[in-house]
Amino acid sequence: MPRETIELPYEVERLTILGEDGEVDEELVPDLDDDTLLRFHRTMLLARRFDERLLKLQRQGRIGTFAPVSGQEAAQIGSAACLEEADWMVPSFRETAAALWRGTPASALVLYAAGYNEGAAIPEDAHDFPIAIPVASQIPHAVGLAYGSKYRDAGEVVLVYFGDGATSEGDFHEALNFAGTYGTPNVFLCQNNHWAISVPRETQTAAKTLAQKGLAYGIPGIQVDGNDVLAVYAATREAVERARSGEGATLVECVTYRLSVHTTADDPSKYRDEEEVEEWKKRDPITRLQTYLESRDLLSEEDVDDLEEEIAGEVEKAWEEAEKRMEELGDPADMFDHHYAETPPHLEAQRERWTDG
Amino acid sequence: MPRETIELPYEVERLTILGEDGEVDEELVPDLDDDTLLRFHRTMLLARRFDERLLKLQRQGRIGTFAPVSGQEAAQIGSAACLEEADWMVPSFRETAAALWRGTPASALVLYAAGYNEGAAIPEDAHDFPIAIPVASQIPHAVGLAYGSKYRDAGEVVLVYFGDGATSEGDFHEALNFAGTYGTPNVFLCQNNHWAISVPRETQTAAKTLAQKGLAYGIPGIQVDGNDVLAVYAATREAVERARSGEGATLVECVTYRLSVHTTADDPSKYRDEEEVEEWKKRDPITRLQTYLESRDLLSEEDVDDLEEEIAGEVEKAWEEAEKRMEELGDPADMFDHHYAETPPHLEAQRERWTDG
Amino acid sequence: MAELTTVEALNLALRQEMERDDSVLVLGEDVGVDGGIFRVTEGLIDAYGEERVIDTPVAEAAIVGASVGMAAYGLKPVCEMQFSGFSYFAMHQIESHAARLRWRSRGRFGVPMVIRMPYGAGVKALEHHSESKEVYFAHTPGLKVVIPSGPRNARALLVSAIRDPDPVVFMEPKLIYRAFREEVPDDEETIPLGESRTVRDGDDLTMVAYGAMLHRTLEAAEALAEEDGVEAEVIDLLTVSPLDDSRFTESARRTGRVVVVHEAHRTFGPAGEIVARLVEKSFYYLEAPVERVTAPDVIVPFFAREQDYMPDVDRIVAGARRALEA
Amino acid sequence: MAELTTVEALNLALRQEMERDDSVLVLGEDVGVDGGIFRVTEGLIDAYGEERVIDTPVAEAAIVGASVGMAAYGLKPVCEMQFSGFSYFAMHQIESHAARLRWRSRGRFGVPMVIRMPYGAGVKALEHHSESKEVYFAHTPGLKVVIPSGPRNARALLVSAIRDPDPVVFMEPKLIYRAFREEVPDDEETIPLGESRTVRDGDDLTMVAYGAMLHRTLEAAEALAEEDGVEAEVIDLLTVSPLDDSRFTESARRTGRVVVVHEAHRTFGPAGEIVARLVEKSFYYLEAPVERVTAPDVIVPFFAREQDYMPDVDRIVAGARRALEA
Ligand SMILES: Cc1ncc(C[n+]2csc(CCOP(=O)(O)OP(=O)(O)O)c2C)c(N)n1
Ligand SMILES: Cc1ncc(C[n+]2csc(CCOP(=O)(O)OP(=O)(O)O)c2C)c(N)n1
Ligand SMILES: [Mg+2]
Ligand SMILES: [Mg+2]
Repeated sequence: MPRETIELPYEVERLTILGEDGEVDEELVPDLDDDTLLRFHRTMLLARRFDERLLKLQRQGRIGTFAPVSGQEAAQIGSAACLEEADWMVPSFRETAAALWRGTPASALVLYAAGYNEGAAIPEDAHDFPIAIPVASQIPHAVGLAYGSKYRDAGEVVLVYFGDGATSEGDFHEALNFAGTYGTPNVFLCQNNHWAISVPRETQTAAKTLAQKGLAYGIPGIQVDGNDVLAVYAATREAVERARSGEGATLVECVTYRLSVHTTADDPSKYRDEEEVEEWKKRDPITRLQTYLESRDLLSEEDVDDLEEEIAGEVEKAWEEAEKRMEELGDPADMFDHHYAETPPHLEAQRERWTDG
Repeated sequence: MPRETIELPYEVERLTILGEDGEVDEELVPDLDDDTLLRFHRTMLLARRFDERLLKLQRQGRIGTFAPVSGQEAAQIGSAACLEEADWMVPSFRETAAALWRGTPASALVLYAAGYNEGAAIPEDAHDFPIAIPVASQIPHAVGLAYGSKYRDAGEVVLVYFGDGATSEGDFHEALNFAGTYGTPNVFLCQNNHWAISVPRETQTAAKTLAQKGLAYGIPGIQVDGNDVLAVYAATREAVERARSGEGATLVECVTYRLSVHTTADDPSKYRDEEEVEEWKKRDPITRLQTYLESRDLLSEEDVDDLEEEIAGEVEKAWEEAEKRMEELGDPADMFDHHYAETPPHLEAQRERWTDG
Repeated sequence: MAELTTVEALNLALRQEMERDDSVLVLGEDVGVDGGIFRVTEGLIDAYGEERVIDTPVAEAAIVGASVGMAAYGLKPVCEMQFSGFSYFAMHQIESHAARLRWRSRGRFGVPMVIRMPYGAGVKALEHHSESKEVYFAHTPGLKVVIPSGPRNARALLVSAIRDPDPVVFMEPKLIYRAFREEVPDDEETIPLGESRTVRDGDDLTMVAYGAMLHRTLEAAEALAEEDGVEAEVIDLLTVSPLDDSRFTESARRTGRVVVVHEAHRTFGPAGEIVARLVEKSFYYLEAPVERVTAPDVIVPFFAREQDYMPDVDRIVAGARRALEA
Repeated sequence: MAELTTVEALNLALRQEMERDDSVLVLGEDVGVDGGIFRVTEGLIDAYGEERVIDTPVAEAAIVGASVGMAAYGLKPVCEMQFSGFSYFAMHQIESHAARLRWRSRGRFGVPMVIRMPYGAGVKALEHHSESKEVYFAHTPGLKVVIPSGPRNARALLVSAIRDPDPVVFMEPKLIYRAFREEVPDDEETIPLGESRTVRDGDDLTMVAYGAMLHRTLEAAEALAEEDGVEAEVIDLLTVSPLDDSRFTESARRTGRVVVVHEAHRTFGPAGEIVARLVEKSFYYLEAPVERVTAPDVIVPFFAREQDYMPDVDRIVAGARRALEA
């Protein structure tokens, strides 16, 4: 009777498959065909180059604030790749790589960064949510979507992205708890990139891992090397399968790193050492995958050069398309659009008056 | 490298000392003198009788809605008794027993239930917070108070009460996470009374225990038989000592039961079986302690009769005092008081105009 | 046709809409097995099961946030904040998502959800249980705010709110939950959102009210007729946002004198907007300052004082007389 | 005396108050090592250590809630919401506790805290970073709401807010953070909360503004003087709640014509209350409808449209002319 330990059905594992040197644990390598692996690589590289280009555009004052993805490409591609088209992707504000994987045109992302609402437009059939800026606030939406999928027996899984900082918000907690209670088909994908703007992971929470927070909701948690696209894929795949088969939600913590600024309004030299960044550059997820693909003769130096050129063209085209769209979007009165299915009279009146000056 | 289990410094224990039959685990019995044990019993009984009286008053329409404490007396007295006077007590809305232990006049509690703001008045030096109705919202305050104590090196510990339902709110999460990060001297005392109005504990969260939620914040959690005043005392005492010695916060889950209605506006027959209540009546914390005290010859049947009479008088007096206070509080314009340290002109003007009709 | 209380009428609306459309779901604290602490959702779980009538953990932000996701999925969640005083826990989900997702996604994801919440004072409830902060919602673009004033319009408005393609904050005056009954037709009835109604005709004075205050205002109007021989026109807003100013500004042009009544706090309260509209649209017809009869700028006191806090018939009559005599 | 930006002036206020009183603490996201994302708290952590300058997890409700506890303990927390658009996450702590604890405890626990938040549009920020929902706070009894309009008054008002025994929502217009410099005395300076000021004298028209809009209003006033020969009196509210109506109602009695300018949404916005006060206190002197020049009732658009969203000098001038010509 007296003081006894309660058996908790809980364990947090850490998964790495592709080592920092490009070596793999053959037993754990997920079953992926060569094409898919090459697509991983291509989209990761595209995201990186696109990021670099946006940074330049921002520095030139041609677009506004944006949140670079550099360093987190594996965490995003490895996870997004586990989704079917009909599955749902709910991003926070740094999911450029995942969005590109899901087919969001790069030009839309430019448009968004240039301050045009149309950049957030979601195509009619897409099962992607628009960017959510308030930290963690998108997580409950993912639970609602998943509830919908379950209610309609649609078999769709909902994957939601958020950061280490997001795990401190009440919305994270309430949403994961709902998912635990209702057994919704969710994958909670935390990109622990070590920083929430200037606040390091250790200040964010005293928990040893973020994955272990799943215990609070009776859902499994797993920690993954987030710069290892194979491990991210394998872990997310498991989670997606759990969800799809009706076994409920999983929390996946991808341990990764934000190689760049928080946003272009941020100056990391204020709060972190360049050495730390250098350390993490050595674990660059793209290099790591590239080494692996080269070792498997799936990619040559030449291929990479060709790819770089192709991607440069794609990025350039995205900018040109965005520029063109900006010109087309000439009428500022479009700020009155889309508030309601039908614009109510007072708003119509305001638009008219506004247009008259 | 590959898939390995992460060592988590975590274990949840369950503590019972005084069994349902009044037997004790002698090794674990906390060091408490006879007087203190008798005070436990007296205050628990007072809380019960006071509850019963309030229920009658409410049914007679002489007071408004209130939240009965019946069944949770051990959880409250066992924990509140661990505090020094200078320690802080932050209640939710059901802490009648704890409040009485801390010296809140029963008449103030009546006044509160009768709809008078003055019933929530806190004496100038008391380190007690007023009743907080929004579920879980008082928990962050406890962390702020504890931060103050730590900052001032005051050695004061802050104990905050909340229910099982409260663990679902974002405020619970954010507050415990803060406490983990800053190592504040907090005791988070959850009274898991199995119900949040009509929602059972199992719907509230899929977690096996509430105690295990501490893991999410890197703080220890323990589950206690909440109808066992000795176990509650022992566990809370440990938590208070941890806090006082600078080792940080603890989450204590007291497993207890709400024997009565949620509030007087509630009808439990809508959602729970009378059998369940009957089962729990057998584990009544007062009976349990009484049996133990009788077995130790600290209390006789006669003593209890005397006590009952004394308490009946005390409860009667509380009502009389409250009635008198209600008459004194004749001026409804007091609703303009206490909004600011100094009432601003517009509010003075409103008061005047209001008084003029 | 049955004589129903507002609670019963709301229940009828939910029941019929759930029957009609399996995308309508109800969720919130105690809305299932318990039937809602005011019994508005009574019996729904028996009829439609726990998948459609969802008892939730105590977590307002998740209730609203999950509803946003459900709505985007194509369902029509009707979620409940147990009291409007707890809706602030979900303010960020309401302001930043429910109200914005259609706009943000450029029309891709409409948010056809209803956030029901009992509001207002007068039923001897505890602290936070008597709030009237409709301004928080009415000042938030992307939302609609509806406040019925009796069983029949409560039912018809709730049906409209559920069918509305946009998020509607539906505030139910607790004071009229059971105060009186009205004939409510069994057959479907709707009232378009965004339209006020004239409840009493008159040419001497315009009185604007909504929710529970409508009834006190009507009583005041009767008293004025009897005691002062003044015929007041009484307008019931029904929808607070978008605000239909056509009736009250037209009426003011006839009467020249206006009283606005609400139980929300005075300062930066709803009446301010109504006065501003009157000034914008009927200025040259106003013969006297518009009178605001409102709760003062104090926190709703514990219930021993709540009737003093709320505008009562005497105060409304006094306000009307000031408007008439100025 | 130094020429400071508003950011520097606010920093000076914090620094001097922390120096003077060790009960003053600063907490929020990125306020420590980073010095605040706008640099308002720059250097404080070096001077006062991480016990007093606290980098918090991303958790607005806990930031405000913990501050309430600290304030009750006897400290004076100055907490930051990184942008006012994220303060809704803490709305329940603000409304239900910061604003109420003194009242609830009948004076036992004052809540001497400041909630700083950058607000308003105009700096090309992301969604949610350009909000002006001051009405949420101004309509909440128990709070004070202060909005400075330049470096010197920002500093003096922040000092007053910190010393105030009650919770103050201190909204900092981002647009003026670095837009211009002003002489700010090294020595202590305070401005009493709850007092507006007259920034420009005139007898033809009254213009009421605050925050960043003050400057556009002043420009409009100059344009009117030059182009129309109209002398406008311009009043800067400084404190939005409690609202000092003495100056603008007095001015209106002289000029008979009033324009109110704000970048908050129009409907149920701050101007409504100002119009209501004018009607209550200066009705018989008003010669024309009060003009409201405000943002429309649309969600603040992404930044390509934000200058179209905010009132600009032309629109203010146009509003003034309507008021003058009516
Ligand atoms: C509710 C809310 N509070 C504050 C902010 C400002 N903010 C933007 S990102 C961020 C840190 C987020 O950190 P994390 O979740 O780790 O994501 P990361 O930026 O690292 O991808 C903060 C505080 C916000 N966007 N939303
Ligand atoms: C934020 C908030 N939401 C809803 C309510 C209504 N309500 C009052 S008590 C309660 C259930 C609380 O359950 P629990 O935390 O287990 O405490 P118990 O009542 O069992 O003591 C609810 C939902 C509230 N008071 N505050
Ligand atoms: Mg991060
Ligand atoms: Mg409970």
